[in-house]
Amino acid sequence: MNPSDLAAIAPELLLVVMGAVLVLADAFVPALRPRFGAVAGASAVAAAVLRWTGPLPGAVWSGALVVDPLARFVDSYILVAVVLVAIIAGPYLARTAASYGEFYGLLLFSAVGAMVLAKADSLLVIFIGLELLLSISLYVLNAFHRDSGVSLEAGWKYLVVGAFASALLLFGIALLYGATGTFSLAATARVVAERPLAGNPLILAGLALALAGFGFKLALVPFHAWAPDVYQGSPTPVTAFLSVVPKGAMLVTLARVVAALAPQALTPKWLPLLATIAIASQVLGNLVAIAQRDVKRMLAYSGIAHMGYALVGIVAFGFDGLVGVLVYLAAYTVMNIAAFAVVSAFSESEDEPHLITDLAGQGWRRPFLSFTLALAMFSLAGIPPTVGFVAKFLVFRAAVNQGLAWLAVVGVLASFVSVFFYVRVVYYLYMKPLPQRAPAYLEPWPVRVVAGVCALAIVGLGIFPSWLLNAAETAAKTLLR
Amino acid sequence: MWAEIAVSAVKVAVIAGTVLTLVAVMEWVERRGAAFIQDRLGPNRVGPLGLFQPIVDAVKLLFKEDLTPANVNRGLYLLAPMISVSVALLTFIVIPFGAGKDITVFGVPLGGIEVAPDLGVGVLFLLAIGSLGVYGIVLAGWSSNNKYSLLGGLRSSAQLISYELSMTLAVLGVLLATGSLRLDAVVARQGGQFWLGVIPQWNVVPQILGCIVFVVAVFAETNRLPFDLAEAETELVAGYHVEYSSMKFAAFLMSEYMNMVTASALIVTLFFGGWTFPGMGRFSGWPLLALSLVAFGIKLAFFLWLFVWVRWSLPRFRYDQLMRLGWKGLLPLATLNLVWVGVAMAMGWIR
Amino acid sequence: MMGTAVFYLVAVVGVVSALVAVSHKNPVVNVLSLVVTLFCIAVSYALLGAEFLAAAQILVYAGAILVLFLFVVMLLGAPEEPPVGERRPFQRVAGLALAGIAAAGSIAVLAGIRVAAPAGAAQGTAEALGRLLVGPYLFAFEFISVLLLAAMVGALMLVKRKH
Amino acid sequence: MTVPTTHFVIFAALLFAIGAAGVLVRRSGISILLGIELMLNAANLALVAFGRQHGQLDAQVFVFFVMAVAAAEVAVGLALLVAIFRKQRSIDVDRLNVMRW
Repeated sequence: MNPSDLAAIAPELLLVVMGAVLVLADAFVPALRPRFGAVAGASAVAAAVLRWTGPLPGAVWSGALVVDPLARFVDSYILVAVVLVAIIAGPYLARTAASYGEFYGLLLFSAVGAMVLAKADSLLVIFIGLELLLSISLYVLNAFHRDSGVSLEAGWKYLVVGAFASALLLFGIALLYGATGTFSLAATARVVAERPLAGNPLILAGLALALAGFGFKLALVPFHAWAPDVYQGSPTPVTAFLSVVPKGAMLVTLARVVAALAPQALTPKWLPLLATIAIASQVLGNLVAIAQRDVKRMLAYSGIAHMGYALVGIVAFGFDGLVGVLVYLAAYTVMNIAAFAVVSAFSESEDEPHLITDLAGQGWRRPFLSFTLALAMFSLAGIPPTVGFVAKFLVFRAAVNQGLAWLAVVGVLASFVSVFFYVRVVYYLYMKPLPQRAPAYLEPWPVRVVAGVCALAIVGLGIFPSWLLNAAETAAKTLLR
Repeated sequence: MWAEIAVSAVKVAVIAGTVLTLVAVMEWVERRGAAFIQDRLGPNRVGPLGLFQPIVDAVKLLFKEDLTPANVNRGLYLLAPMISVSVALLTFIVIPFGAGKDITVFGVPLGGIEVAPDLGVGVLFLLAIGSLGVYGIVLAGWSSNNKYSLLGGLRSSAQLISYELSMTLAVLGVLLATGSLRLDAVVARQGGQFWLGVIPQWNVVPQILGCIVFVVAVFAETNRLPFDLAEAETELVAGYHVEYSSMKFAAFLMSEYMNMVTASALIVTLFFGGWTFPGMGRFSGWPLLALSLVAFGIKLAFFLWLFVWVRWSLPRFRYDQLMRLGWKGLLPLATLNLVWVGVAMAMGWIR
Repeated sequence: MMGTAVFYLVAVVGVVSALVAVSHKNPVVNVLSLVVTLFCIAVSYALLGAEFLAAAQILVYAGAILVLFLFVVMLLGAPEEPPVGERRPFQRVAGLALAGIAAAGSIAVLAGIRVAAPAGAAQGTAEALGRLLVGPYLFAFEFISVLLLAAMVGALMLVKRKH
Repeated sequence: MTVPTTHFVIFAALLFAIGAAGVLVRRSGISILLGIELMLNAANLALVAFGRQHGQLDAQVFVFFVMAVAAAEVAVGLALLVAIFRKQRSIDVDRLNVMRW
C-alpha cells in the first residue's frame, strides 16, 4: 500500500467514516437525529466532489480496484441516488420513528459497496462488494420497518434470494478460477487471449453459474420472482435505492466481466442465451405489469423489463452498447427515484398496498407531484422528449449497429406494450374523479425538492443529452482498452 | 516406523494417564480445599487425609442406577457427555509438558513431552477443538427436555461464545510476540533469558493485561465459578446436567476437571514460561527433562489451586453482569493488549 | 495411500450427513449433521495442504456459526416444521429435480475436465496466508471490516428492543 | 498417490446440489440458512481444490474471506429470523405470504 492507493479511494473512505459516525451519533447525540439525512447527503456530495477532483490512477491496491473514468461515471450516479434517497427518507423516518443513525449508516455502507463493486477488478472484490456490502446492508434496510410483517417478509425474501445467488456466483467463480487460475479480471483477459478456452466446460459452467447469480441480483427472468414482493414490502425510500443502485453497479460489473472474457472466447456462444434472457425479461416484465394494482409492484415488473432493455446493450457489446447501458442506468436512476419519491408521498402507511386507484384525481389536487409522476411514467415508457427515450434509442441503435436488428424490434414492441400501464397511471391521476373521502396526504418539502430535481433531469437530459452522452462516452472508452 | 508408533503410543498413554490421575487428585484437592477455606475438615475417612476419596466417589458413581428419563431425545442425550469428554481429552495433544527435544529413545527422537509436536497450527488447533466443547453442554441442555437444562445450555452457549473472543484476542498477543502458532515455539521464546538479570522473559511481564484477560476468560470457558451460570444450582437446580446420573454425570464432571487442567496448562505455557525455569541452560538431556517436568508441575499446581481458591471465595455473577464484563470489560482490554504488543514490537521494546 | 482412503471416507460421510442436514425434520439434528459435513470439509482442506484453513474452518464454522444456529434454534424453542410438501408439492418436486439436474450436470462437466497432476506444493500455512492477506489482498482485508461492521449494526438493529 | 482434483470438485458439487435442494425444499427458515451455508462451503472446497491444482494460495485467501462473509450473512439472517419469530411466532417461511400479485 502507498499513499496514492489511499488517495484513490478517498471518497469511499469518507463515506465509511461518516457512516460509522452516524451510527455512533445516534447513540450519543440523539438530539441531532433529524439532521442525519443532511449529513448523509452532504457526505455523498463531498464524496462526489472528491471523486471528480481526485486522481484517476487506473489499477490500484495491487490490482484489486480500477479507478478509471468508468468508475467515476458510475460513482457519480450512485452518489446522486444516495443524496436523493437521503432527502426523501427524512419524512419516512420521522413518520415511523425508526432508527435514523442505523438507516443512514447502512445507506452509506451500501453505497460504498456499490462504489467498490463498480471499480472491482478482481473476482474476490466483486464477490465481497456485490454480495455482502451491497446485500447485507440492503437485507437490513428492507426489513427496516421491523414492526411490519411486509417489511420483514421483504427482508427475508431478499436475503434468501441474495444468499442463494451469492452461493451460485461463488461456485461459478470457483469454476472460472479452475479454468483460468486467476481471480484478476485483467489477468483473466490475458489468459483468455493466450489460450482459447471457448470449449472448456469449466469456463462454460462457471459462467453459467455466475450469470445466474447476476441474474438473480438484477431480477432478470427467470430469476426475477423475488422482485415484486421485495419492492412492495420494503420502505419506499429503500425501494427507490434498491431499484437503481445495485442494478447499476452490477450491470457495470457484468460489463467488466464480459470485457475480460469477450470477445475472443465467448460472444458467439453466449449471445443467444443473453438475448433470450433480455427478451424474456422485457416481455414478461411488461405483460405482468399490466395486471398489477399496486404501484410499487408495477414498478418492480417495470424494473424487470428495464433491466431487459439495458441487457440489450451488453448483448450488443461494444462501444455503442456500453454507452447505451451507461446512459440507460443514469436515466433509469432519475426516473425511478422520481416515481418512488412521489409514491411515498401518496401513501398513508407503509404497510398498506400503494394502489393505483388511490392516485385517482390527485392530478388536479396536487399538481406538482402529479406532474412529476406523469413525467416519470412517460420517461419509463420511453416517450420523447424524455431521457428514457434517449436511453432506449441508444441501446436499440447499438443493437442495430451490431446486426441485431431483431433484438431492437422486439424491444420496441415491448415498449409499446408498456405504454399501456404507464399511461394508465397518468389516466388515473388526471381523468378519474377524486374519491369522496380522499386521504389527506402529506406533501413534505423534501419530496418536492427531489421530485423537482428529477423532473428537471428527465426533461433536461431528454432534450439536451449531449452532456450525459459525452460523459458516458469517456467512461466507455476506458473499458474497451 | 514401528518404533515411532511405539514411542508415540507410550507418550499418549503417559500424558493421558497423568491427566486422568490429575482429575482424581483435583477432586480431592477441591473438597479438601473447600473445607480448608471454610474452616472445616472435609473428607478425611478414606485413606490417609482422605486421599482415597476420589476412588470411592468413582465407585459410587459407577454403581449408581443409570437413569435415562423417558422424554429425552435419546441419541443426543447419550452423545452430549461423550462430546464433552472427547473434546476435553483432544485438547491435550498439543500442550508441551516438558523438554526433550534433544532426547532420542531407541533411535526415535522424542520431540518433547507432547503428543503432536509437529502440528504447525498448534494454537489454532487448540482453539478450534476447544470451541467444540460448547456442543456437549448445549446438547445436554437441549436433549434433556427440561426447562432448567435448556436455560443452562442457552446461557452457556452465549457465555462461551462471548468469552472465546476475548480469550482468542489475548492469545493473539502472545502469538504476535512469538511469531509462530506452535506452542513449543511459544515456550522456547520465553526460556533462558532475563530482563535486568532477574526477571524471566515470560510473556506475563510485558503482557500482564493479556494474561489477566486470558485467566478470566478461561475461568468462564471452563464454566467454573464465578462464571458457572450454566449450572447455577440456586436458580437452575443443576443446569444442563440436571437429568444426568451415574457415569454420564461423572463424564461431565471429569470433563470439567480436565478442562481445568488444560486451562491451567495453557496459562502456564502461554504466559508463565511453560516448562522453562531459571538456570535451565546448565542442563540437557534427561536431567533437563526431569527438571522441566517438575517446573511445569509446580506452575500447573499453582493455577489449579487458583481455580479452587477462586471457586470457594467469590460469589457467582449475575447473567447481565457476566455479559457486561465479557463485552465491555474484557474485549476492550484484550484489544488494548493486542495494540500494545503490536506497538511495542514495532518500536523494538519487545524483541 | 492413507490420504486417499481418508478422502473417500470423509467424502461419503460428508455427503450422507449433508443429506441428513437438509432432510431431517428436527432442526437440532440438521445443525449437528451440518457440523459433521463441515468437519469432513475441514479434513479435505487438510488433505489439500490447507492446514490453516482446516483449523479456521472448525474454529469459525463449527465453533461459532453453527453454535449461533443452535442458539437460535433453542431460543425459538426448536420448532419442528410440518412435513414438506403438505402445501407446496410442486416446489418440492421442482427443487429436487433442479438439484438433481445441477448435480448430474456439474458432475458430467467436472468428470470431463482433464486435469494435470497437482502442480506445486503450496502449503497453506498461517504465515504464507498472512503475507498474502496484508500484501496483494490488503484492500479486501480492510474492506471486509466495513462489511462486518455493517452486519453488526444491521443485526443489532433488527433484534434490539424499542427505545 | 494424491487424490485427483476432480474428485474433490465432484464431492464439492454434490454438497452444493444438496445444499441447493435444501434451500428450495425446506420451509423452516433455519434449514434454509443451513442449506445456504452448505452451498458456500461446497464452493469453498472447490476453490481450495483448484487452488492446489494451480499451485497457488490465492484460492485459500479467497476462502478465508468467504468464511468471514458467511459469518456476517448468518448473523443478519438469524437476526431477521428472530425478528420474524417475534412478529408471527413461527419461522415457517411459507407463512410469509402477505404479498401476492
